[in-house]
This record gives sequence, C-alpha cells and structure tokens, in this order.
Amino acid sequence: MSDMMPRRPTAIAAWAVIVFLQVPVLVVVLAAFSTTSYLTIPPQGWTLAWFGKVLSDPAWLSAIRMSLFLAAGSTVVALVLGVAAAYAIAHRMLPGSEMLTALVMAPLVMPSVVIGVAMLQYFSLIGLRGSLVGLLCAHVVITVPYIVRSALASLGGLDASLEEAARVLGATGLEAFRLVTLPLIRPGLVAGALFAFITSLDNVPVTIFLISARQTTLPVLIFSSVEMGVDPSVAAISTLLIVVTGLVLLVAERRTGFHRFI
Amino acid sequence: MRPARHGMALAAPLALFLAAFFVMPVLLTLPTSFREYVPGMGITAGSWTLGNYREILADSYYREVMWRTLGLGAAVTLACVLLGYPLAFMIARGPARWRMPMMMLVIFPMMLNLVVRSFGWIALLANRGLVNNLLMDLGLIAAPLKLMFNLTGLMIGLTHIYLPFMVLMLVAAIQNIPRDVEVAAMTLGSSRLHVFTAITLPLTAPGMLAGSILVFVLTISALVTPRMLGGPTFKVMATLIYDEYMQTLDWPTGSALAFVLSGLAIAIIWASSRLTRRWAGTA
Amino acid sequence: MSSLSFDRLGKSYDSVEVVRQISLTVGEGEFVALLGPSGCGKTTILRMVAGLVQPSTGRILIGDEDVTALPPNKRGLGLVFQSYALFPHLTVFENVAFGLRRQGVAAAELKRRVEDALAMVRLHAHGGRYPRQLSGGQQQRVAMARALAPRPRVLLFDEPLSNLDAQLRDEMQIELKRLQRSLGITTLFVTHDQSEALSMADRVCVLANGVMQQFDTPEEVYHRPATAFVASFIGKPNRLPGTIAGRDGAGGTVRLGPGCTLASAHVTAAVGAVVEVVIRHEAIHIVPEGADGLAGTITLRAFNGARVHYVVRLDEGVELVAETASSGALAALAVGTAVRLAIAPEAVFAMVPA
Amino acid sequence: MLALGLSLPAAARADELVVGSFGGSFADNVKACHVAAFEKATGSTVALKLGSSSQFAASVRASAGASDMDVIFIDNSLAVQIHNEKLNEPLSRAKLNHAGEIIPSAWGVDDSYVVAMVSATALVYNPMLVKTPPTSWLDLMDPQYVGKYAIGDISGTSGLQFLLALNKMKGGTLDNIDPGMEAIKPIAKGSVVLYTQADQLVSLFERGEIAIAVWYPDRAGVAADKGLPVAVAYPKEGSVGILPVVQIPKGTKKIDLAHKFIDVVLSAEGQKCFSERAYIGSVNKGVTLSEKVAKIAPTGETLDKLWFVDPDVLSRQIPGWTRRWQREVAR
Repeated sequence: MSDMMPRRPTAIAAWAVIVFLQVPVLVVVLAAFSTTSYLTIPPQGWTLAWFGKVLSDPAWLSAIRMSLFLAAGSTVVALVLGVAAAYAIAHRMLPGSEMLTALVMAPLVMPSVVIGVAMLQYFSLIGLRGSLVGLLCAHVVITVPYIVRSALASLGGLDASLEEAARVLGATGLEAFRLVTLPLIRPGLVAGALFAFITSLDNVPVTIFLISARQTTLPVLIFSSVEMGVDPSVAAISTLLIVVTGLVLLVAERRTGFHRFI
Repeated sequence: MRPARHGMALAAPLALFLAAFFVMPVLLTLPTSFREYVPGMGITAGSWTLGNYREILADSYYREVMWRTLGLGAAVTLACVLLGYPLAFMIARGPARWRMPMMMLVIFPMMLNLVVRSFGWIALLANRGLVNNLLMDLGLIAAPLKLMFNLTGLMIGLTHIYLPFMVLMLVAAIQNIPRDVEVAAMTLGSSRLHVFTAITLPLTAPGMLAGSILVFVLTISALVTPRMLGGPTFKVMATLIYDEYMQTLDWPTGSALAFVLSGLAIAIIWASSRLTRRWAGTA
Repeated sequence: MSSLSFDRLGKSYDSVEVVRQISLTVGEGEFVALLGPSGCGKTTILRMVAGLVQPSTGRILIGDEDVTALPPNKRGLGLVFQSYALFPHLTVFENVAFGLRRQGVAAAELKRRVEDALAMVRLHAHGGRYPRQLSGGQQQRVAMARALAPRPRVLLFDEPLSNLDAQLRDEMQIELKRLQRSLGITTLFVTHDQSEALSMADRVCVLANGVMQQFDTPEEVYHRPATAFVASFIGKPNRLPGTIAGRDGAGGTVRLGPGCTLASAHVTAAVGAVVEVVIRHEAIHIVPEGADGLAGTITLRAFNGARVHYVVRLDEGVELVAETASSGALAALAVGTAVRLAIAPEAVFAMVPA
Repeated sequence: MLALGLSLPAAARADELVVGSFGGSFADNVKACHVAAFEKATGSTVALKLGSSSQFAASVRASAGASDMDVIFIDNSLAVQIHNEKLNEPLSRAKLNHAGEIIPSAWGVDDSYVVAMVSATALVYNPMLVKTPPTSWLDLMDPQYVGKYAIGDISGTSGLQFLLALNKMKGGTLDNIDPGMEAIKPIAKGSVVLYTQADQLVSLFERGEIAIAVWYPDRAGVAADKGLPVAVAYPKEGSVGILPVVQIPKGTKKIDLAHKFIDVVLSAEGQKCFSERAYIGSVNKGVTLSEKVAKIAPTGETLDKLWFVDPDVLSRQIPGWTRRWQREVAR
C-alpha cells in the first residue's frame, strides 16, 4: 500500500475549500426566506412568500421551462455531434484533426458578447433570428467544447482492441460502438454533459441577443431584472433550481456512478 | 485503421455545424473591426482602417486593462490550483466513503446561477456585508475592508466559479498516476514531501496544465461576474468589450478588442499545449 | 472447418511495405504459427485476416470464399487478443455470449453454448464474475472461450500468452494445443517466442521485415533453416565476426581469428568478405582432449536444470557458448578445464551482416 | 418539452405586437398601464421583450432595418442615434389621437420618437441620518458625508447627468467637459461605489452604508413605498431631465398597431397610471399627479428648472466622455 495518502492537514484544507464552495449557495438559500423586499443577509424575518410568488408567476415558470428545454436540447445535440467527431479524432480517422479540435474549442475563447452580437447579425441575415432553432444552435456552439473535451479524454483511455474484439465477434461498427464503447465512455460523457448543461443554463451574453419577445430564459430574465431591482424571488427561484438540479445530479450519480470517472 | 471517409462522415456534421454557426458569424464580424466609427452616427460604411487596432496598442488604458485581464487570469488559475489540489488529492486518495459526497459538494455550487451567485457574494463582501460585519463585531478590524470592486472581490468570485472545473480535472490527473511509481520512489529513500514534489506533482502536471488552460480561458472571457463584482473601477477586457458594444455602441473598437483578446487566448493556449507536450515527453 | 489462404498478401503504409507478397495456406484443422521479431509484420497479417486492416495487395481466402473485402463481423473468425480485450462492463458469461448474441442464437441454446465454452476452459463457476475479478490466466481462458463459443471457421491468436508468467505460459501452451487438437480448428497463431511456435504449431512461418523466410514444420525450420535469418533467429546462437577464407560449392571456410578457421556448409559471400558467423549453442559439442576440434579453456559454467552451458575461450581468443545435457561426464567439467570443441559444417552459417 | 418547442414559432403572430421594454417593475407598470388598455382596445396581444436601452439599440442595429420589435422604450440619446443611423420609422401624428395633448418639446427630430415620461437625476438622502435636506449638488462634498455617499458610473444615466451638472456649474459646456471631469474626480474617489445598476443603492441605503446619493426620484419613491428610509431633494442648480422615449424601429410590419400602442402610452389614462405607479413625470398636459407623487416626480417648478440636454449632442459626445471617464475618473 502506498504511503501517499492524504494526512490531516490536507483533509482540513480540502474541507475548508468545500465549505468555501458552499458559502454563496447558503447565502442565496437563506436570502430566499427573507421578508424584506430586497436581497439581504442575514434575512430579516422568515417567509415562504417569495416561493409562492415565483411559483405562481407564469413568466418565471415559462422562463424555467425554456431554460431547461434549451439546456437539455443543446446538450443532446452537442452530445450527438460532439461524440461522433471526438470518435473520429480519437481514432485518428481523419487528416487535420488538430484543426478540428482547435475549431471546437474556439467558442470558449471568444468573448461571449461578441459571439452573441455576431450571431444576431448572422441570424438576421439568414432568417433564423428569434427562432428557437437559432437559439438552440447557438447553445450547441457554446456547449459542444465541453462534450468534445470529455469524450476525447474518455475515448483516449479506452483499449482500442475492445471494439475490434466486438467487431470480430460479429458486431457491426455501430453495434460495437453501442454495446462496448458507449457503455464504457458513458460516465465521462455524463460529466461532459453536466458541464454543457450548466453552461447553457447559465448563459446570458449570447442568449440575450437571440431570444424572441415571447421566449426568455431564466438567466436572461434574472439579468434583465437586475437593472430594475432584485427582490428575494430570484433567490427563491435559484433555490428551487438548485434543489431540482441537485436531485437530478444525485439520480445521475446513482444511475451511472459518474463521479468515479470525471 | 479505418478508412478516412468514415472519419469524415463522423466529423463532418460537427465541422459543418461549427462552420455555419460559429465561423461564419465571427468572420462576418471581422470586417467590422476595420471600420471607422463616428459617435452618434454609427459605423461608416465603406471605410477601411487599421485605426482601431492601432489605438488598442497605443492607448495605455487599453494596455492596462489587457495586462490586468491576463494577470487576473493567471491569479485565478493559480488560486484554483492551490485550493483545488488538496481537495482533488483528498477526493482521489482519501477514504472511499468521502469520495462521492465530496464530489457532489464540488459540483453542487456550479448549479447556482451566476448572476444570483454574484448577489450572494455582494451580500457577503460589501462594506456592511456579512464578512466585514463579522470581522468588526469580533473587533479584528476597525473599518470595513474593501473586498469588492477590486482585485480581491473578483478573485474570490471567479475562483469560486472555476474551482470546481479545476478540481474535477485534477482528480482525473491524480487518479491516473500509477501508484507503483510512488512506492518505488519511497523504497529509494524519498520522504513523503520529496515523493510528492518529485513524482506526484510532475506526473499530474499535464492534467494540471489542461485544467489551468481551461480556467485561464474562461476567466479572461468571463463577463457577468466581473461586471457585478469588479464594477466600473475594475474593468477587464470582457467588460470593456461589453461596454464598447453596449454603452458606446462603438462596435468597431469592440470587435477589434475582441479579436485581440481571442488572439491572446489562442496564443497562450498554443504555447501552453506545446509546453504540455514537452513535459509529457511527446514533443 | 475451413482452410485459410493468403494470395500475394501485402500491406504498405505511406509507401513503406510492412508485409510483402505473402502466399501460404493453412490447411483445415492445421495449427500454423507466424513467428518473427517485433515489427516483422506478423500482427499486421493477423489483423488483415481478421478484417481490422485492409490489405494493399493480394487476397485472403477462407475455404474457397474470398473474404478480402468483408468487414470483420462477416468473416466468422475467432480472435484472442494479446490484451485479451475482455469487455470490462460485462460479466464473464456476457463476454462469452457476445458473439452468440450477434448471431441471434436463441436463449436456451445460448446458455448451453456459453456454459459449454466456459466448461471447456474450466471456468464454468465463474460466469457471474467481471473480468477484473479474475487472474491473468483466467482472463486468458475467458478470451479463449469467447473466441470459440460462436464456432469460428478459423481461430486467430495474437501473442495470447505473452502476458502470463513463465510457468503458467507453459501450462497454457499445452492446454491450448490440446483444445485446438480436440476441436480440430484451423488456427493461426502469432508469436515472437520461438519455443512457443515450435512446440505448438504443425507448421511455422518465419517472417522478417514483412518477407516470408520459411514455411515448414518445426523440425525443418530448426534443423534446416532456409535463410540466414532463420538460422540466427531460431535457437540460441553464438554470433561472431569473421571473414570468408575459401569457397567450395555452397560451403567454404570462415576465419574467426588469426589461427582459427571453421568449415561451413552455408556460405554465400565471396572470399574476403566480412561476415557474421552464427553457430547454435547446442551445435557445439565438447569432445575429449586429443580428439579433433578447436582447442580452448572453460571460463564459465552455468547449470539450468536440463542443460549445462559452458563458456569456452578458444586459444585464439574467441569465446563460444557450448551446451550439453546436465548429466554425464561432460556435465561436470570445472572452470579452467582444457577442452576441444567439434562443430559440424552444417551448423555453421556465414552471413553477410544486414 | 417538444410541444413547448413547437409552440414557439420563428415568425411573430399576425396580431401580436412586440414591445421592447425595460425589465423589472418598469415592465410590470407597462403591462398594467399600457398593455392591458391596448389589448382591450384593439383585441391584439402584446409580447414584451425585456432589455436595456443599449441592448435595444444594439439589437436594432444588428438586425439592420428588420427589427423583430415593433415599438421600443429607449433613452432619448440612443433614439437619436438610431435615427441618425436611419434605423427607425418616423411617427405619424395623424395616427395618434392624443398627439395634441402632448407637450411640444416631447417630439424628437423629424418626429423620430416621442418622450413617454419625464424623470430626473436628483439627490436622494436618508432623512434619519441627514437632518437638513441637501440643496445643492456640492452638498455631497460636505465633510459629514465623507465615506457615506454614492454616485453612479457614467454608464448609467445618473452618472453622466451628474457629470454634466457639475460641468455646467464649473463653467464648462457640452463641448468642453474638462471642468466637470476635474470636479468629479475627487467626488468619484470618495464615493462608496460607482454604481452601475440603480438598485445597487437600495441595499446601501438599507444597511446605512450611505446617507446620500445622486439617484433617481422615481426609484426613491418606489423604494420608499417598500419601507426604505429615503427622501428626494432637487438641487437648486437645477436637475437634469431624463427622457425615456418610445420609438418604432425600422422594418416593423405593424406600423398602425404600433401607433395605437404609442397612443395608449401617450393617453392621459396611460400617463397618469404609469406616473402614479412609478413616481414619474408625465408628458400629457391633461394629467394632474397626486400629491404624493408630485412631491417626488419632477413637476411644476422642478420641472421648469430641469435641464434637458440636447440628445443629438449627447449621442455624439457620450463615447468620448465615457472613454475619458474610464481613464481619468474610474481608473
């Protein structure tokens, strides 16, 4: 057995960092129960009114629906496009794969405001402005880097002979991928999809230019209400969202055990 | 080895998609950065100038913001490594029963909306925020510390956002170290510290560098947090670009700044991935 | 069962030829070993047979069927990988059932055949385990069972024993050979280990740099190497620098040192050429003092159970390794003993260094 | 999910008007005062697209004469800029029943927009901490407020207008901002924060971090209603007027419907409703504000003393001033 196990100082430092990570979450959750009409900490008086307000406001609810739909949709599309491309790159199946990798990662580098304005101009030109398709495509562009990155990492750690073994045993290329490769890289993909989902769910600078009047996303709605004052309902909605996504996370963990593969 | 046409068929959808929805829009923006902008009148059509780029290089304010942005990126990256390493080490090597809960607690805060998260920090870091009040009540300080609208606030906020990314990448890197190598070093008479600095750390360097590149890139193009915790007195490239686009409507300068920032980021990524390859011994 | 044939099979990567125009036939039920050092092209040949690599030239036939253009899943082969390539996310049972499921074998039949296959490799109690819970030898046998369960027309092995420790390897050699015999399955076995190839195969194909050197029974390959490469690759050779002193038909004499010449039955170079002289350890016989032979002194003795090795320094300064059985008078010679060495001309190969 | 996706078509519905509005309580007020009446009168529906003035300006420019919004609320200087870039449809007074009730100065150049409401930048203070109400912009410099006041960044209207007010007091002109820049430097240095969002001040007042600020009377009025201890003072040097306007971006296919919406905005009922809810001044001559609102919103004498800066000059000068501010004041 190796002696390179964390000792007490490391453990203390690690838990301190964990606490640091939870601090703003706690603050926001506490603020959601405050009776004051603005965000404040510690809360002055306790109420559930803000949760009631949020849950009865169709604008918030439709924004949540839109955000979740967009995040889920773009993650799925990014998974399909990204995993296919990552497969080709990882198996060195095409020339110029380094260029493709660089291209995929580029949206991470470009300031997102610029991507937003650029896409607005472009979508106006090709008639996709204000459409859900356009918005979805934009979100795929900003989420796909995370998928490709994690897919490349997972595929790189895979023994190439596994798929060959499946092929020799009578599986078609697609079957070999579905029955052997996919189950083995799935935890890595779940981790990548998680990043992608969060990125989409949090995006303001690109989305704000591309949404139409009838559809808005949660972060954009929060961002636009900042200008006119923020009351604890944004804390309430964030609390709800954290609880929901936290549960999804736990279920995903239960089903795939993805934490072991990140 | 499968034929290249299969590879093409697999990669083409993404390549075409990005060409259509990323490259094209960005390329259409490129000419804007060579246009002339007349305040109040808009972008002069048909004019071509290098002036926007020249101004960025010549103006000491732009240079200051550029250096500040890069410095901030480096500082946040360093903070993420320093804070993230012990945690990642604990997750990778600590008691198995802590693994899952710790991992979940690392991922969990990522779910908090960025705007709302910034409000959380404001409530904590303001002059009369929780932190200052606590410190003053304890009698540790007489006057509130300035924790916002400066490097401190932005460091705290951005480190909080990108620390989980770094931790997750470091965990993977630490797990990939063959334990035999460390044991070998120990049998050769190395102390724990020496094993760590001579074996563990170098072997995780590629993963650490990959995580660092990601954090650095995300930091220098972050917008929401710098706007809310940096404010007008602590501008970075992204907020400056946002201002040029959204306040002064000077898109030519804004897009020129954007391309400069992107160029810098690409150059840094390129340089550090060369460095990674050298460390990994594949160059 | 079917035979397996190559017809001028070749493969190039970026104009580098790694396999050159190989033609041979593995008969029905025959066990053929592809033997050669790493990089000789043997694995490429195997992968071409399996359909994992597309040949640049030539054809591959299984029985009378040309399978050159078929994808791997249509070839009806079994392949045991060097790494075993067991599916880590599937149980042993599911690993073995994988190929049967691809064939659409019905549930009851499938269960029976998987169990048969596992029984064949003596792992019937391990069906519910995952590969990581098995030892290396067990994993190896699962890989065998998985390859055999779908009843392949031809069985391919890619260095399947190289990851096992020495004793286990010897056991597995015998087990594998017995299994192949009892099933009578056409087998192509890739290895770099000559003893593995010689002891298991009906015929051995020796490869070097993508070129077939010799394709014959183990006895022929060992005793009558067709090329200098085979001579130096098979067995444990002494390699000494020398020059050609004279020619006589296919043979001649080589000079090892100032006063030391040897008759050789295998000389291709011209007189005066610098050559490498290859003589196997076991071809050098220690003969009693006074008999005809090269004079020398024992400088080292090594006992390894079945055999005894002597390092003999000839009076001319050249050192040779000789080998004898480990019992009898010749087995107990002390260091410093003066001896004579007899070497048959047939055992001396003079090769122009590559 | 899929159903939701399909129910969001790319093209706007024929009878639906898309209005660009500021978010938060502004949007609530637009819905209550304008949208309801408009929908009742026309049978059409309104979709609000929330954003800021500059977002709308950026969006109108990016969509180059094919805006997806039919009416926008926007600051007058940006409205002028949009007009200069020829990205708007002119208003037709003939289509507006209430055009005659509007104060004449509300109309933009070539009727490119019309002012929808009048607000101002003024001083707001905490009466519990400030015994004597301030009377001058320079009261901010009073030693009693050291470390207890806040002004806005130039990116917000109040910051810009305070700069202009100081500049005027120190003898500067719109072509010479130097005196203002010099005067504001020490004030900005001492400010608790250069706020960029108006509501940042709410928590500062609430926590007692500041006693006085350059802020908006309408925000102060709404905040006071919610229990924030604030009162408004208009400096004797005169406040600077803020004019949110309504404008029709180029490319709308519903020009008549857009006019009908603007007509509702300009109507006495619409104006009165909005003013009462938002503590904001009206442009309709027929509106009389309640006393509670009149005390806070610019009316009567304070309205007369308001300084309305030429938006055309503003739109040309703001980028330059912003640059100088970034480099000299906020650095």
